[in-house]
Amino acid sequence: MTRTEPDSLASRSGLAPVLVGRGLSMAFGPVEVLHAVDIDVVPGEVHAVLGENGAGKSTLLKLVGGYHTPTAGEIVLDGEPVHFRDSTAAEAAGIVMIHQELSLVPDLTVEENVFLGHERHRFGFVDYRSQQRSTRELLATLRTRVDVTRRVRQLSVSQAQMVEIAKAVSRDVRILCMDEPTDVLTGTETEVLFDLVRHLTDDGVAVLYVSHKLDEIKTIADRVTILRDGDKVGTFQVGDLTPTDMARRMVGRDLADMYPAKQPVPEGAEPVLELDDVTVPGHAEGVSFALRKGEVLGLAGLVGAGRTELFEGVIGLRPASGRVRKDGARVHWRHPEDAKHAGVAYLTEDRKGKGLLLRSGLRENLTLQALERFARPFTDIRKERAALHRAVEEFDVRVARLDVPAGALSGGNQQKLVLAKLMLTTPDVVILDEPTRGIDVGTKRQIYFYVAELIAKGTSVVLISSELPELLGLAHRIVVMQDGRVKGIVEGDDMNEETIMAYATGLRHDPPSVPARAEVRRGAV
Amino acid sequence: MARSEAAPAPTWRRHMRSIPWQSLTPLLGLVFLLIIGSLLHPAFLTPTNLLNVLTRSAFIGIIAVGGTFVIIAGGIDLSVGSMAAFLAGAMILVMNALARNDLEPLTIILLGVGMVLVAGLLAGAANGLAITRGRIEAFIVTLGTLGIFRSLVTYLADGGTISLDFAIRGVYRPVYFGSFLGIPYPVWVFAAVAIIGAIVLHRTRFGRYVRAIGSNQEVARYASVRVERIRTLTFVIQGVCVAIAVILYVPRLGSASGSTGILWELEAIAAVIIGGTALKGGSGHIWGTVVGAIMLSFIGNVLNLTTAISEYLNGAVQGLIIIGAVFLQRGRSGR
Amino acid sequence: MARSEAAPAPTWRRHMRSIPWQSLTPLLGLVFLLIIGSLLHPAFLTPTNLLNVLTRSAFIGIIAVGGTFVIIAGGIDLSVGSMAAFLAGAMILVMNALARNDLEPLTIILLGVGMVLVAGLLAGAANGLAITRGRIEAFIVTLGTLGIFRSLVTYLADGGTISLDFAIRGVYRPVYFGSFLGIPYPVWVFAAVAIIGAIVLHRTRFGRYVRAIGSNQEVARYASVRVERIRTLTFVIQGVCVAIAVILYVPRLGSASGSTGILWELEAIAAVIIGGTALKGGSGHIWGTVVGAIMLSFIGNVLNLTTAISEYLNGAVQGLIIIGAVFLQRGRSGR
Amino acid sequence: GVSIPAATHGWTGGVNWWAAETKARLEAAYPTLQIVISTAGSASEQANDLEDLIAIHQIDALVILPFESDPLTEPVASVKDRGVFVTVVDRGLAREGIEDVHVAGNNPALGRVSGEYISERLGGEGNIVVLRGIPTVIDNERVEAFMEVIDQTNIEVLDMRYANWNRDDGFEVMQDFLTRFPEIDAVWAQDDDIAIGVIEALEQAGRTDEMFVVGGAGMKEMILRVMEGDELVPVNVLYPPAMIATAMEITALNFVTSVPVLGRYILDSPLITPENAADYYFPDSPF
Ligand SMILES: Nc1ncnc2c1ncn2[C@@H]1O[C@H](COP(=O)(O)OP(=O)(O)OP(=O)(O)O)[C@@H](O)[C@H]1O
Ligand SMILES: Nc1ncnc2c1ncn2[C@@H]1O[C@H](COP(=O)(O)OP(=O)(O)OP(=O)(O)O)[C@@H](O)[C@H]1O
Ligand SMILES: [Mg+2]
Ligand SMILES: [Mg+2]
Repeated sequence: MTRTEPDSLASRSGLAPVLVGRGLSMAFGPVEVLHAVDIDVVPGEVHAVLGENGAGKSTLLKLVGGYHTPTAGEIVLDGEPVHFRDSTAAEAAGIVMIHQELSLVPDLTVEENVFLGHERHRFGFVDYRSQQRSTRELLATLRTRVDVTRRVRQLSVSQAQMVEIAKAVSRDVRILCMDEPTDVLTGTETEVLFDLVRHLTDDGVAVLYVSHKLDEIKTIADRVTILRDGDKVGTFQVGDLTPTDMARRMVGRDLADMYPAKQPVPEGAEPVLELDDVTVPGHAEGVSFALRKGEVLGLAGLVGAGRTELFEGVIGLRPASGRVRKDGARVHWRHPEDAKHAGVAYLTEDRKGKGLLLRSGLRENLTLQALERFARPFTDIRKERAALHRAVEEFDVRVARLDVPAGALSGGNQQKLVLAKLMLTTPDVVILDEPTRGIDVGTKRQIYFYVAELIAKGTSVVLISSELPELLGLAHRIVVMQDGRVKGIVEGDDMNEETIMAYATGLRHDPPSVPARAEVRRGAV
Repeated sequence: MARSEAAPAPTWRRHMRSIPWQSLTPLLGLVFLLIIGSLLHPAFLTPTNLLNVLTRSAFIGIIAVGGTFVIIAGGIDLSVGSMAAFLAGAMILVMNALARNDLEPLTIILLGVGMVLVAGLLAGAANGLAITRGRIEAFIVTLGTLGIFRSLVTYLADGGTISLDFAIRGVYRPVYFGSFLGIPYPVWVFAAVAIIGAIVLHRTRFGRYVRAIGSNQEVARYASVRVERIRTLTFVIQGVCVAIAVILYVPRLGSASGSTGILWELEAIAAVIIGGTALKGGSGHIWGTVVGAIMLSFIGNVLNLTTAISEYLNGAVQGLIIIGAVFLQRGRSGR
Repeated sequence: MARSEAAPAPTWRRHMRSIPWQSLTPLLGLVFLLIIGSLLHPAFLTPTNLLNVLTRSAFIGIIAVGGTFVIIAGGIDLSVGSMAAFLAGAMILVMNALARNDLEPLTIILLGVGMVLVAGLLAGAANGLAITRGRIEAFIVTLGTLGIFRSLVTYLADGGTISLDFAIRGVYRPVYFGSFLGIPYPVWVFAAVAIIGAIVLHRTRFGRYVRAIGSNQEVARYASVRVERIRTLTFVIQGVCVAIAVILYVPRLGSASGSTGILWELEAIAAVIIGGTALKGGSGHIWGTVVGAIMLSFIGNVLNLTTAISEYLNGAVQGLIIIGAVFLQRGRSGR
Repeated sequence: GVSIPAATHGWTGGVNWWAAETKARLEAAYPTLQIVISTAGSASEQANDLEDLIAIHQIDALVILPFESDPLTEPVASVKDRGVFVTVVDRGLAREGIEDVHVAGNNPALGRVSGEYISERLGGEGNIVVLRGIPTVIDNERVEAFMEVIDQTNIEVLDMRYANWNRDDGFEVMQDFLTRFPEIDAVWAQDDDIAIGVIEALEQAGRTDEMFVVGGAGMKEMILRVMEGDELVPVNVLYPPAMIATAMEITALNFVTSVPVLGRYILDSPLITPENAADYYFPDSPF
């Protein structure tokens, strides 16, 4: 901790910090989650905050942004101690926050959200035309194409995240706090965001930046403060650390290889899940491929490629047509329950909107999907508690007390809980949609090894991910989709970033590669 | 299936989608009613009848415009019917008292109108403040004030009826029965209230905040929206709308009693929900509410067209028509 | 501030927190009423009076237990009052018809009870299916069926009253007026329904699903919960609860008419909301609903015990007491 | 055109039944006659109905039992202005001279007759309770006339409460009266629906022999009890829903015969005793 002062003086620009947090502590009820942390930001720099899930990063940012009042310590802005009554007061002082959890109003349009609380007036009316124009321009600079009159409810998570970013930068911002902004973004969008951040810092904006993606921190940040279990480990110049150093300081020990050694799929493994000419109206067209037993099948694609909707269609969450076979037998799942009974489980990419009951307890959330195992006919709360303890252990859910609502978990720990909930149904085919979203490196590694264990036990996995390294590290084969269609299936030596990107952007295109079923398709209407 | 059609479909579909069906579907129910009505009786489509029905729908319609704000912001107001009775009673008593002081009828009416607007505003504010300051659910507070207002009017009327002085009545009567350009005044007022309401809801900061609060109160609060104040204001708007409805109601029947406005709250809320506003709040529009209110009036009117149905079964037919009409427009209500 | 106190406080606070205040606060309002009542009249606290009130609360209470399921799942049922009237009318007609066939009164009653349970189940299922299959808001569907059931009973009664055959009435009467261990049967039934309801809501899979659907339908669906089926079932439960209430109601007056059960829906919903269930769904408990129903009955009783208030103002005092009692327990209700 | 309140309680149910029955009979007897019945749940709905009867059915005559006198005065006047023959039933309008025929029930008489019977039977001494209807002019007229009689005696009215012309409310209010007052000598239930509830409450408390109940309106179950000499229900006071039938017949006569029918027909509210009860018993009517 004594290292903090010299570090901040040694900041790149040598300017005085615009904001200093001294000895910031935060407690929720009896549990203190942040212990006397010091932090400062200098205009024009990107100061990253790094730490495991539940280390207190979001909490620290929320203290700065006026969403929580620290239980001890003070915030000094421009040399003056300040007490923000609420986020509005902080925003008035130029501190703007992009939340880890989306903070848009679902029933308002994109434009209405961007300007909420800061409407422009003409003759007492909202000048919506001018606001729409500005929103369009803002989104254009973010290279995001969404209709500004659409309701946020109808946007995909990544689109909503871009709107959230647009909203933040539309404000008069001096200090921008970003909590895992790239969590739901893909590579291209992340690039766009980084360009924007560079513009802002050039204009003297200070940025506090939370992310689990160490390479991103390496790219964009100047300094990094590392937290562990609510304590500050230290503040460092990013240039002085490699990603491995960061990970080690964060986790407190060396991380061995991120990915388990790939075991080949047994020769002649039976296909367990076959998609044949599956169409999800509006999202996916004529998709065919097969998942073999004991295989990790990766699914790559850019935003809007339709991977999510494809599998939502397959398991009965949306209308879909075409043929699906499970273990060789034709199935038609009209409802996720049918798929569950067939041993197929799908992990949603939208944990807040579709994954967790944020106001309900951890136990209720954990057992919701496999409740028949805990209720025959009466819910066996003791058994549920035992399951919760086991899940917390197995998935390393970090939380001080087990009787809090799910919404009180840190983002990454929420994700672990959703995963634990899914696995309680003991599926033999798991479809994981962005499973490591918001998960720290240490835990990511655990999840990768967990997947390897599943495979070893004969479970098959579909891995939908926007992180290519993850796909390359885990998958046996990768299906690349673009615009709702399969553009190619890569395996072996073809499994590299260039090839996949070529397919994903539509530069390359293979004919459908499931000829075995071709005559069947012709036979059917 | 039907693969052959798949290719051209997207463009066609996209084209269809660009038409704002959403805002048209509420009309389907109304069209359905108009068709039924004209089949049942030739006199149904006469201007007199149509104007009669439109004029009637003005009371509930105006109240429902206010209710749209309340419901979109996530509240509910059960007290509107008895508030209307109370305001009508108070207005008549004030006007009668003034009449005894030898004032001009017109002055008296203007004073009465002013008084009732202020009283409506205060009554709405009382509801709103009890809900936001007292942190009690809107359902409970307005259930309570339902009883309170109804009792007060009964008390004022001494259990009977409060009647407007006949001298004033003559001057005031045209406000309901008169017309301008062939359209009765209440219809004009209804249209004006609806247009103002729509502008406020869709084109002002306040309207956006109302929708934001109903959709996600926490996010709204973070966006520096004064949630409590806005919610209170929705009830104030509701109160003023009730007052406007009363101003039109009093010249029609010239009296108020403990049974005035009974179950108007149900009709007003029904108009709002039929119009496509979600009972949970967040989204909705005035336009739908207007259609909903008119639809409800037409249902009553259509039932008077035929003698085929036992009058005991009126309510059943009414119920079936409501469900059927909303079913037709379910595209937008979904959930 | 007050740092010196900080040290011992946590333990004390933790201790206090471990008491389930949440579930006790609804009782505060009831206690408040009991105090008022005993101050107003010495006879208030007599067993007879308390049992009278409890017995009365059974109808609304049983219906409200069903309503708790519906509301927690995010629905609303406005039709319960008229459904009760319809079921009562149908039950009486069936029993009268059977009586003409020279059956034993007991057999007839059992047949009537069976019939009404099935009819309640079907009526609830009709509501539920129209809502989930037809994708129409619960408010609209049950507003429609409110009219339909009410009309049907008026029709069955030919505008008048359907009265139970005197022979049967004698045998059936004790179901309402009789008692076991000094406690009237309706109270036993109410208790049984509440306990079963609480077990189903809090201790079964179904109950868990009901709450999950109410708090976030999408999350429930993604967790492979059969959202439509569960929602329909909440309405079926509501229907069966109404049927049980009817089984107790019929022996009381032995008749049913178009005015039976008027506004029971409002009372039942009020009992649920007073009991701390959110109108938007997601959370709530039967225990609160029971207290809410009993409270409503006591409010009526307390008002009948005093001559201090003009009878015109009954409704106002009732409204004030509802708001006041809920204010006392606002800790748990929040917004 | 016939405009009446909807069948929301026993008495209006009776009105509905008589109206429907008379319609069938008159239409059969006079093929030239066409009768439209519309029922309303509130005063403003009834005003709507009048507009519809004029605009759509273009009626020549209106028989109306006004929901409330005051609010319907103007609407009926505007019907009259269109040259429609108007018969008002039961409650009069707030302004004189609108109607051609008035078939009036006599609300004050109902109260007065009830009061007279009770004071006579109690010998001018004792405690009574009153269960009123719903707060309206009708209720006020009945209660005022009743109290005029009672005030001249030593009878004490322990309390009055609204029971909303509803059986369940009658039952509950009476239960609470029985809790409060150990000594009650008579109950005036202002309507027979209320009286039914009162009787059940009395039977439950086992206090049927302490007091008697006077209802009103002449519901068939109550008349039967009177006929059978029930101690609890010694008498009833008539307020016949059949007055709508009378009015419809009179109005019809105006059109099918050349006899001009004008003026005021007051139906009295006679006391129904075991002796004359049989004359007022209509087992087919729902009321
Ligand atoms: N509202 C709350 N109530 C109780 N505990 C909370 C609340 N919010 C956060 N916590 C707890 O505080 C701790 C820190 O949470 P925080 O969200 O700051 O973690 P984080 O570092 O952002 O983690 P992640 O990387 O998973 O987002 C966690 O243990 C969390 O459970
Ligand atoms: N350019 C766009 N225009 C309109 N809608 C789009 C656009 N891009 C994406 N969408 C919407 O976003 C949805 C897909 O977004 P999402 O981020 O879920 O992509 P995905 O490929 O389905 O899954 P993943 O996020 O896992 O890549 C589609 O349903 C589509 O409606
Ligand atoms: Mg976080
Ligand atoms: Mg996706």
